[in-house]
Amino acid sequence: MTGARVTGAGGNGPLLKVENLRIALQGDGVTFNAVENVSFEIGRGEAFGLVGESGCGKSITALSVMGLLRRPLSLGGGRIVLDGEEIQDASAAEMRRLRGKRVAMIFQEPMTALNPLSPVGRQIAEMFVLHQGASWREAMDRAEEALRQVRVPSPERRIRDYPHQLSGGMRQRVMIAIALACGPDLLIADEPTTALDVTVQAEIIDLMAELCAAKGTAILMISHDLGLVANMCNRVAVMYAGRIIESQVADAIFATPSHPYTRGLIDSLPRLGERARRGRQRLTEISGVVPSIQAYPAGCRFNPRCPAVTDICRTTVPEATSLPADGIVRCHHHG
Amino acid sequence: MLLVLVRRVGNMVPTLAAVIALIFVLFSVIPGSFMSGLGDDGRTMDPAVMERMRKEMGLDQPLLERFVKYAGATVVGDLGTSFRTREPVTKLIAGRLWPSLKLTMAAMLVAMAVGIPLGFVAALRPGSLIDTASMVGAVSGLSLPKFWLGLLLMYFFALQLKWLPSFGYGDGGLTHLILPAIALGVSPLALLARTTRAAVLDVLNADFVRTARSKGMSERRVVTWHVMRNALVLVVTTVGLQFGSLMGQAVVVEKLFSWPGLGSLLVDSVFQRDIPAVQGCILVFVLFFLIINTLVDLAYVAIDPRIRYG
Amino acid sequence: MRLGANTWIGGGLFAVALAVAVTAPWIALTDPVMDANLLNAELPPSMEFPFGTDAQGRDIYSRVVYGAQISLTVGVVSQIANSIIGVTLGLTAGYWGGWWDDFVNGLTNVMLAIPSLIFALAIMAILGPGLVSLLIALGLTNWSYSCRIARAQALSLKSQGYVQAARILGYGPFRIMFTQLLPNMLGPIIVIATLGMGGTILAEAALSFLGLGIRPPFPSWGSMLSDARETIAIAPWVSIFPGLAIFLTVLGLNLLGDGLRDIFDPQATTRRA
Amino acid sequence: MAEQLLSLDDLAVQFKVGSMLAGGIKTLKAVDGVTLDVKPGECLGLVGESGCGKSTLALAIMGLVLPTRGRIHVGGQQISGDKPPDRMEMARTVQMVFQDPYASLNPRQTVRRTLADPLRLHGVGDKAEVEARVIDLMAKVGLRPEHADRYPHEFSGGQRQRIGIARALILKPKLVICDEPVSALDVSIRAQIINLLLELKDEMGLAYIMISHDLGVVEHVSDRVAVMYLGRIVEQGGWQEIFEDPRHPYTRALIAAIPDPFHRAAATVAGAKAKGEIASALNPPPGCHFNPRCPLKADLCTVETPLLGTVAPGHLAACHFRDRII
Repeated sequence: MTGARVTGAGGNGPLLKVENLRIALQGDGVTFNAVENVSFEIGRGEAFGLVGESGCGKSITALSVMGLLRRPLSLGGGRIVLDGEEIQDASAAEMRRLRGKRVAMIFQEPMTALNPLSPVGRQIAEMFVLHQGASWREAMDRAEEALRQVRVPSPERRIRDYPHQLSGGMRQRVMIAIALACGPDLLIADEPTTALDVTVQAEIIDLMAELCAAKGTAILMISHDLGLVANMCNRVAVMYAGRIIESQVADAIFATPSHPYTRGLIDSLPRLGERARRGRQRLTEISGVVPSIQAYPAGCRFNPRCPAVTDICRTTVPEATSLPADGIVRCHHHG
Repeated sequence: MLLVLVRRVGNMVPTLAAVIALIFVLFSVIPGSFMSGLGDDGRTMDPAVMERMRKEMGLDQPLLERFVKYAGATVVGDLGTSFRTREPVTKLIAGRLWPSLKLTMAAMLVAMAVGIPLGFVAALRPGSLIDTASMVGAVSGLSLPKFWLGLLLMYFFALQLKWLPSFGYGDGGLTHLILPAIALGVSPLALLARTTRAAVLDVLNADFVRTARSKGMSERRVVTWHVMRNALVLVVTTVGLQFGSLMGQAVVVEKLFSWPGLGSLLVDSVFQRDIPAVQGCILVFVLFFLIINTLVDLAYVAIDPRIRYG
Repeated sequence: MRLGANTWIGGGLFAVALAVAVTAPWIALTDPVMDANLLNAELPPSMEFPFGTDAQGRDIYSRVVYGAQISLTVGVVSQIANSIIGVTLGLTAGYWGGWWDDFVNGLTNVMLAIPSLIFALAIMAILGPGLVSLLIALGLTNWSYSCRIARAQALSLKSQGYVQAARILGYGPFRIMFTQLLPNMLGPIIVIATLGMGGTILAEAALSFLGLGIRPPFPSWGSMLSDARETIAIAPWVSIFPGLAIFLTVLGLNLLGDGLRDIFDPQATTRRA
Repeated sequence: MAEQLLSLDDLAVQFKVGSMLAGGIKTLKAVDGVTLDVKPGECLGLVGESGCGKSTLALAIMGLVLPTRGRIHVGGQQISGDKPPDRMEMARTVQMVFQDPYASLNPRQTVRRTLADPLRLHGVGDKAEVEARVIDLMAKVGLRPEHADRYPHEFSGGQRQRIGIARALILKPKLVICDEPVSALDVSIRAQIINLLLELKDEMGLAYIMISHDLGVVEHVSDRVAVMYLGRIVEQGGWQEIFEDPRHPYTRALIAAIPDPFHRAAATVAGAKAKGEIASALNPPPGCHFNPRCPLKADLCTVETPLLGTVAPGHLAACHFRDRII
C-alpha cells in the first residue's frame, strides 16, 4: 500500500471546512451531544483521515457533511463549508444537487449497500441520468466504462449482474464506480474495507487512492484502523467520545503521538516485526472501557482511562494546543 | 422459469397426497362417529339406515383397499357421488365454483387495491394522521368477525339505505357481489396494509436506500426506483397465503349472504352428512391454495433475481 | 422496558373480558338460558335489559356476559395446545434438521394448505357440537404459525456462539433446547400466541355461527349471532352486542400482541404472522 | 507422536452442497488434506481469509464435524469419519473462545449459571466446590465476585469476552481454540484480552490454536504459525520463520497487505501483493489454488499441486518456487 498516497493538488482555500460541528442525539426527553466542537479542513485533492473506535462519532460526522443525518440525530450547530459555500442550512433540494455530484460516499457494508433487485450497471447508470441528464442507453454505456475503470473484469457482462452474483470486493468496486461516476470533489469513504479480506482490502485501497489522485478528488477516509489511515492520508484526526483529541500530519502521528489516547492506541497494538526486534513484551493496555454517549465524563472525556490524569482533567475540557505543521492536541498535559 | 414451474408443481404432489390421506382418515376411517356426532341434535338414526349407508360407503371392505380405491378415484378426478342429490360431486362442485371464485377474487381485489396503497402511504409518513388512522383501522379490521361485519353492512346498506340487495346471488351481477366481497375482503385488506407498511419501513431503513440518497436522488425517486420493488417482494408472500386461504374463509360470508358458492355447499353437505361432497369441497379449497401459492412463487422468481430454484 | 399505548389498551380490553368471564355469575342479571319470557321478546335496550332482549325474550346483556366464559375458555385452552404442539415440533425440527425437519415442514405445509377454519369445521362435523369438540378442533389446527416461528428461531439461535459453546461443553440436545434455545425464543412465541388467541376466538365464533360450535340455547357469542340475520331488520341490537364483544376482545388481543412485539423485538417490523 | 496434544493426519472435511435439481450437487472441500501438530502448552497461530477452511478445521478438532478422510488425535482420543468422539471427554480436552462476545453468551443466564452448569454436568456435585471454582476462575479472568449474578447485557464487550474465556476454561481443558478473540472488540480493549490470554496460557499450561487475520496479533502470541488458503495449508513454521522469511507467495501477500506506516516489512515483501479476489471454495483453480493471484505464477502452477516441502527443519511451504524467494 506504499506509494499510493494521494497528494494535494493545491487551489484557493480548503475544499471542505467543518467548524465547531455539533450533532445532537435526541434521547427520551434528553438531548445528548453525540459530536461536539469538531473542526477540520480538507484541501483540494487531499486525503484526510478520521480515526476512532466505534461510537466515537466519526461516521455521523461524515453523514452530516452529506446532509444525511436522520432521526434521532440532527445537526446541532456549527458550520460546514464546501468550496466556500455554507451548506449546513442548505435546503433538501440544494443538498441533492451536491450529493453524488460534488460529494460522494462509500459505505462499510458492500453486501447491503447495493439494491439487491437492480442490476449493478443500472445502479451506476442512475448517476449519469440523475446528474448529467443522460439517456438510459447512453448512461448504461458509460456505466460499463466506469466498471472498466474500477478494474472489474469483463464489464460488458458484469453490468447486467445483480449484486448477489458479485464478491464483496467486486461490490465495493461497484460502489467506487458509483461514487466517482460524476467526478466529485470529495469522496467520503466510511470504513470501506472493514468487511473485506485483508488481501482484497489492500487492492481496494490502492484502487481508490489511485483513481482519486488521477481525478484530483479529495478523500475523507473514516476508519478504526490508524495504520490504514496513516498510510493513505496526508493528515489524520483522532476522535474520542465525540471530540477530535488530536490532529497531525500522518507520519507525525505515529512518530510523535501527543495525546495519551493516541499514544495508548499505538502502543497497545502488537505490530508486525516488533517481536523479532524486541522479543515479546507485555502489551501496554488502555484500562477501562469506552464510555457510552449517555455517560460521557466531564472534563477531558479520556480522563477515567488516562494514565496521566490530574484534577483539572476531571473538570475542565482541554483547549486545543498547536503542534507543528498545523497539528493540534487537546490535552492539559501537553508540552 | 419452466424448471421452476415443474419444481413447484412437483412440490405440490406430496402435500396434496398427504391432504387426500388426511381427508380419507377423517371421514372414511371414523365415519361412524361422523354420523353419530350429527345424531346428537336429537334425532336417532335407524340402524337399518346406518347399515345401508355403511354398505354404500363401502365400509365393509378392508381399510387399505378402500383407501387405494378412494385415492385412485380422486387422482383421476372422480370425487364420488353425492349421497343427497345422487349426482357426481364434480358436477355439484362445478356449479358452485364460479360464484366462489368470483367472490374470492373480488374480495382479494378489494384487499390489494386498498390495502397495499394504504400501507405505502402510511409508511411514507410515519406518525402522521393518515398513518395512525390507517393502522388503527387495520388492527380493527383484523379483529372483526367477518359474519358480523357482513351483518352490519347488510343492515346499513341493504336494509336502511336500500342501496344494495341484502343477500342472494341475483343474476350474478355486480350489485349482489359488493357487500359479500367487502365483508370477506376487509381482513386481508387490513393484513396487507400492515404488512406493506412494515415492509416499506424496513426497506426505507436499508443500507441501499441510504446509498440511493447519497447519490442525490429525490425522495420520490428513491421510493419509485429502489423502495417499491423491494417492499413488494416482502408483501407477495402475504398476498399468496391470504388469497389461497380466502376461498375457505368465505364459508361464513357465503352462509350469511346465501351466496351459492362452495362454502355454502360444504356447510349444507356437513349437515346432510353428504360425505363425498364434504371431501370434494375440502379438496377444492386445498387445490386452490396450492395453485395460488405456486403462482405466487413464480411471481417471486420474476421479481427477485436472488431466488433461483432452477 | 417501556410499555406502549398498544400494550395498555390491548391488555386492558383483554383484562376486562377475562374479568367478565370470571365474574359472570355475579354480574349477570338473569340466567342466560332459563329466563326466557316470550312476553319480553325483542325489546330494545332499556334500564331493565341494558342490551335489549332476543327473540325468546332473554336478556342479551346476561347472555353476552356468560358468552365470555365460552369464548375465552376456547381461546386460551386451544391456543395453549397450539403453542405446545407448534413449539415442540418447530424447536426440534429447527435444531435437529434432517429428515425430521423435512417431515415437520411437510406437515406444516399440509396444515397451511387446508384453510384452518375448514379443517376445524371438518373436525367439528366428525366430533359433533360442544365445548370439548371445539377445544380439540381449534387446538389441533392452528399450530403452524407457532411452529414456523419456533423453527425459524431455533435455526437462527443454534448458530449463535452460546449454543455452539453449550455443545462444546457436552450439553445434550434436550438440555440445549430447553436451557439455551427455548428461553431465548419465548418473546416471539408469546406474541404469536397472543395473536393466535384472537384468531381462535374468531374461529370459535364462526363455527358457532354456522351451528357447528356451541349449540343453542347455551350462550356463545357466535351462536347468539346465528339467527341474527332473520331479526336484524327489526331488532339490530340482537346482533350488535355479541358481535361487539367478539370484536373488542379480539381487538384487545391483537393490540396486546402488537405491543408485546414492540417490546420483545423492536427491530422486527416485517416478521408479521 | 505421544508427546503431541493434537495431531491431524491428512484431515479432509467435505460438504455436499446444492441439490439435484438446482444445478447439481457439488462437493465443497472445506478442509483438504491438512496435517498438523500441536504440543501441550504450545500456541499455534492459524492464519487465513474467508473460505480458507479455518472454521471448519476448528469444528472438526472439537468433534462437531466428522472428517471425510484422515484422522484426528486429540488428548487420548482418536476421531475419524466412522468414529465420533466421546462428547464429554472432548469437552474436558478442547474448548473454544468465540469471536463475537455479544452472540456467544446466553442472554438469559447469569455468569454464575454459565460457569456452574458445565461443572455440574461433568459431575462436580459438591456445591461448595462448584462455587469455589467459579469464583476462583472469575478472579483469574479479571471479574469480581459480585459480577456472578449479573446477566450478559450488564457487561461491556471486553468484560463479556472475559466471561467467554472463563467458560472455555471452567472444565480445565488442555487445548483452547481462540477464534478471532479480539477482532470484534474496541481497538483500545484488545490489548487487555491478548495479555489475559497469554497470562492464562502460562498459568494453566494451556495450548492454543489462535485463529486470526490480524498478523500482528498472531506474531505476538504464536510459537508456530500455519497459513491456510482454500482448504490447504500453504506454509507452516516457527513464528519467526513465517514472518521474517516467508516462502509462500500468499504468506508474503498477506504481510504486504498490512498497512504499515513504518515501512518495516516493506523490504521483505516488496512486489508481493496478490491480485484479484479469492476464488470460490466450491470451484478452486486447478494446481496451486493461489495461482491466479500469484505474482510468481508459471505454467507448472496451473497443472501440478505443490506439496508442502521443507525450507528448513520445521518450516514447510507448498510452493514450487519456495527456494527461489529470498
